[in-house]
Amino acid sequence: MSAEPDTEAGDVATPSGDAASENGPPIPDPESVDDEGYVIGSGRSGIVRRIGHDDFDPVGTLVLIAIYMVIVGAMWIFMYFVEFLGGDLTVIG
Amino acid sequence: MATFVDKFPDEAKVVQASFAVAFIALGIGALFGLIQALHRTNVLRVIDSVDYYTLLTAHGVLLALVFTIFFLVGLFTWAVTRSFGRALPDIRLTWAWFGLMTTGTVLATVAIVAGLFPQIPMSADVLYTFYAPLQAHPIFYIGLAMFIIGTWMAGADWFLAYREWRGENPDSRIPLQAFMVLTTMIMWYVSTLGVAVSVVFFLIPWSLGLIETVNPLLTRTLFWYFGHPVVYFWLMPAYLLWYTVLPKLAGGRLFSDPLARVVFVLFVLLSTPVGIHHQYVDPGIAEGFKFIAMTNTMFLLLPSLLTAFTVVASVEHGARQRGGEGYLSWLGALPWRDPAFAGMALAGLMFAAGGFSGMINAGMNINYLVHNTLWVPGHFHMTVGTAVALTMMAGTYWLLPQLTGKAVYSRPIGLLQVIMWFIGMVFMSNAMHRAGLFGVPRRTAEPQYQNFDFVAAVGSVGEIRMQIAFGSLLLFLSVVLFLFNVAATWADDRVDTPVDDTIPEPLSPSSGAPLVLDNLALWTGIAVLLVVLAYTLPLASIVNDAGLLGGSPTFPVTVSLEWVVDVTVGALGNLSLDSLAGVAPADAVADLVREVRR
Amino acid sequence: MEIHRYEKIWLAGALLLIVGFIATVSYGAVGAGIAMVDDEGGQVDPASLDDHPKFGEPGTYQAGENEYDVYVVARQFLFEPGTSEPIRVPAHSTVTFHVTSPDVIHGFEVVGTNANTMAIPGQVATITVEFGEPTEYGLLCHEYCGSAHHAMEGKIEVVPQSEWNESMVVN
Amino acid sequence: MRRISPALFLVLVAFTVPLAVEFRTFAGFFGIELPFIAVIVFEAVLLAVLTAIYVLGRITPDEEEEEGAATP
Repeated sequence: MSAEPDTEAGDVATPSGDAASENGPPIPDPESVDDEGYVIGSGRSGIVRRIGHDDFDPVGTLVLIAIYMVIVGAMWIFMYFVEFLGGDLTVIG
Repeated sequence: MATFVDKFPDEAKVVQASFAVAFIALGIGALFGLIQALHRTNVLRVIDSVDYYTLLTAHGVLLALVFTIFFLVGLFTWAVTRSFGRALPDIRLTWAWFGLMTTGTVLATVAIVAGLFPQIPMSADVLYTFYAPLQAHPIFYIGLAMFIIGTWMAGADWFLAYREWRGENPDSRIPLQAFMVLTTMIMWYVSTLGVAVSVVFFLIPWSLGLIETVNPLLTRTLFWYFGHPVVYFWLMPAYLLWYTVLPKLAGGRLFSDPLARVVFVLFVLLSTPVGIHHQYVDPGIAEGFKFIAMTNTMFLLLPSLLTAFTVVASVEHGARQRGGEGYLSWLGALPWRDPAFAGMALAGLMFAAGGFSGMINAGMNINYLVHNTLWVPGHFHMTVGTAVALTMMAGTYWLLPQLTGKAVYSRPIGLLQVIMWFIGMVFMSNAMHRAGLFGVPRRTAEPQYQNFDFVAAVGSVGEIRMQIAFGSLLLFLSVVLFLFNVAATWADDRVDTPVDDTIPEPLSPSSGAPLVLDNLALWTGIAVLLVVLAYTLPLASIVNDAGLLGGSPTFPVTVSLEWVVDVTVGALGNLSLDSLAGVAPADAVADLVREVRR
Repeated sequence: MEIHRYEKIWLAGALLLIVGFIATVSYGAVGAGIAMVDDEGGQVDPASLDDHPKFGEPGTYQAGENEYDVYVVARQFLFEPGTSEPIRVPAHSTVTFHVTSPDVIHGFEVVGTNANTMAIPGQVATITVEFGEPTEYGLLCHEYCGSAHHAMEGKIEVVPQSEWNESMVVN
Repeated sequence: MRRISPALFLVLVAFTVPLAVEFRTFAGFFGIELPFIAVIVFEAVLLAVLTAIYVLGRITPDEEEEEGAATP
């Protein structure tokens, strides 16, 4: 298992109430923390920097969905023209 | 640190009760799914093929209706209470609709399972689509009607909560989660109209014998008027979790609140006037109506494609905030050991694949290739079976601690479970798609025929059967692990901070969204208009073709075993007789069937 | 409402994809001449199929030079013709199937091909296909129709021209 | 060598399964008829590569310091 439990690594941690503020993670009590000190839902405890709205360009998303679009386009053309039109007994009337 | 159960104890009880019913249904449904998969692949047949259809009906109803919709009402009760930040108007009304829904579910399930015992003169082997003229016991239809009326009351409960909240906050924007709940319920009211008319005006009186005949195409079209929006009804809870919870789990913030609202409004508008794409190869419906349904369906891809962008962007934001770099290597910086995150991410990934096979189904004439073949279950086991079900299971790991104040029993088992589900589904669904392409039918107990053999394009038919059986085994084990983890969590004792349940503000807040988006009445009006445009003419042409009550007498499925045996024997007997004596076999069999049924 | 420019790119891409799908399907209908099953088959009284001129005597009918009509009754748990004796059509002919059902909704799938429709009581489904070389096709019901649904199957024999004789035609 | 957490390793293992299974369907597109063992061999190769990355990432702890808490 990973050597360093990350709950106290939240260097951005500031004592936060339970309001929907988005700064540091709550300090979970000992017995709720499992073997590697990970509390479900505490993805933000690994935050190392804050990215605001204006300086975030989801370039990775663009790459992923471009790949998805290419795959869908190619598969559609293959399914329609090779698998379907290339098939037998196509209904024509 | 106070979590949901501390602030809203009553509501937390209702949500827990809803989840309990959902998970019981999930357990039974998954067990039947395993028996079915092993049965149809001829790997292990423990039941009689006649009972396969009883299990299939139960599998469809319990998983696709009961598990998904009970999880939905639980999740929506949590979302409405949490986002309005106030208790529900009247907890008795909440328990009332929960009671009605549960009673309806029990009635329907009893009617279905009674089909396994021939001595009980009741059965509902009509599958979850209950196409007339196949007729189930009236209890089945009454149970379903009560279940749907219960969901209507739940919607009313949430709209009352909205009215009370609006009273105190006259000019603030509807909180995002509440907006999603309300728009989903609008879609639900518009779409359940079809099945309500079909069940209340036709099927219940018909099954009670009050009316003699039924127009099969009419009730079938009315079912599919409801049949497609119901798949979006299951999908919206998954979208609610993907939009408002997944970004937080990834350590990021929702990319755009306004876009989420636009997507949900598009679903209200477009999800109902498309039902005819389930009837592309039905006679009695003009090609023009099918083309309109296809165009609407294709534009219905838009909200899902927008969701793909927004959700992946939000997850990327989390990854980059956690130090992720590069075009794609940020994927490694995500909290993969959190089962809530990993489950939803894998569900989203599989939804992309399921989306593609849905595009094929939606293509009007390419549907000839795959209609009613195993390709279709391949498709929906990836969409409702994984995108919805796996997201619901993953969401449970994050929700249950808030509802009970207890930490999840074992995070590693949770992670193993979601991954096992993903792998099992890859095997089963890939094999189902390939089998569907060379013609293996769906909804069939023994897809092994005497007159012909299936020819597999890639790999052998036997190998595809093993792949389906192996995949279904992994899926069943995954559900067992899930139910064990949930039960163990329930049995645990409370801890102070079971979960990190805060939800950060979106990157671009709701104030950026045009105010018209919150005008629910406007969208309801437009949705009703689109439905009237899409459905008046087809329904009119069906009714004046074969009449409101058609001409199909009843075909009850309360079928005894002996009847089936002698019909099959009669048919086979004639096969051999035919080659010898050249007697016109068709009439002999027809007489046999007719006089047996009298 | 301010939309991120990547969002706009993706929106344009998605619309392109959608229009592409609709265009492909339209090409299939107009260019490749694929026709959907529709309501041209008309209605029929499911209770009295026996005295219907064609469905009373289901089988292959000659409709013109190398054109045939095949009337098939799909009933609980057999195709008539198809199950006890195969549907016979000559090779290299254009055949229109007329399929209906006297009892419940059945499916009509020619296995491994694109010929695929539903048999709905009261409605007649008509699909026209061109048969090629002499061969055999499987036929099965792919819509649940009762407890022996999985036994509902049949066969279509494409008979070489040389062996085709008038005995196989009903009219 | 880039360090991946055990959970990410498990997810990547899960991800090799569809790659292996769909690889055969993909080959089928071009008419290449791959036997079932090909899938198993391809899967074994993918797993070997993945385990190598995982193990290498583990045994070179020296890079541990400057990478910070990016991957818990």
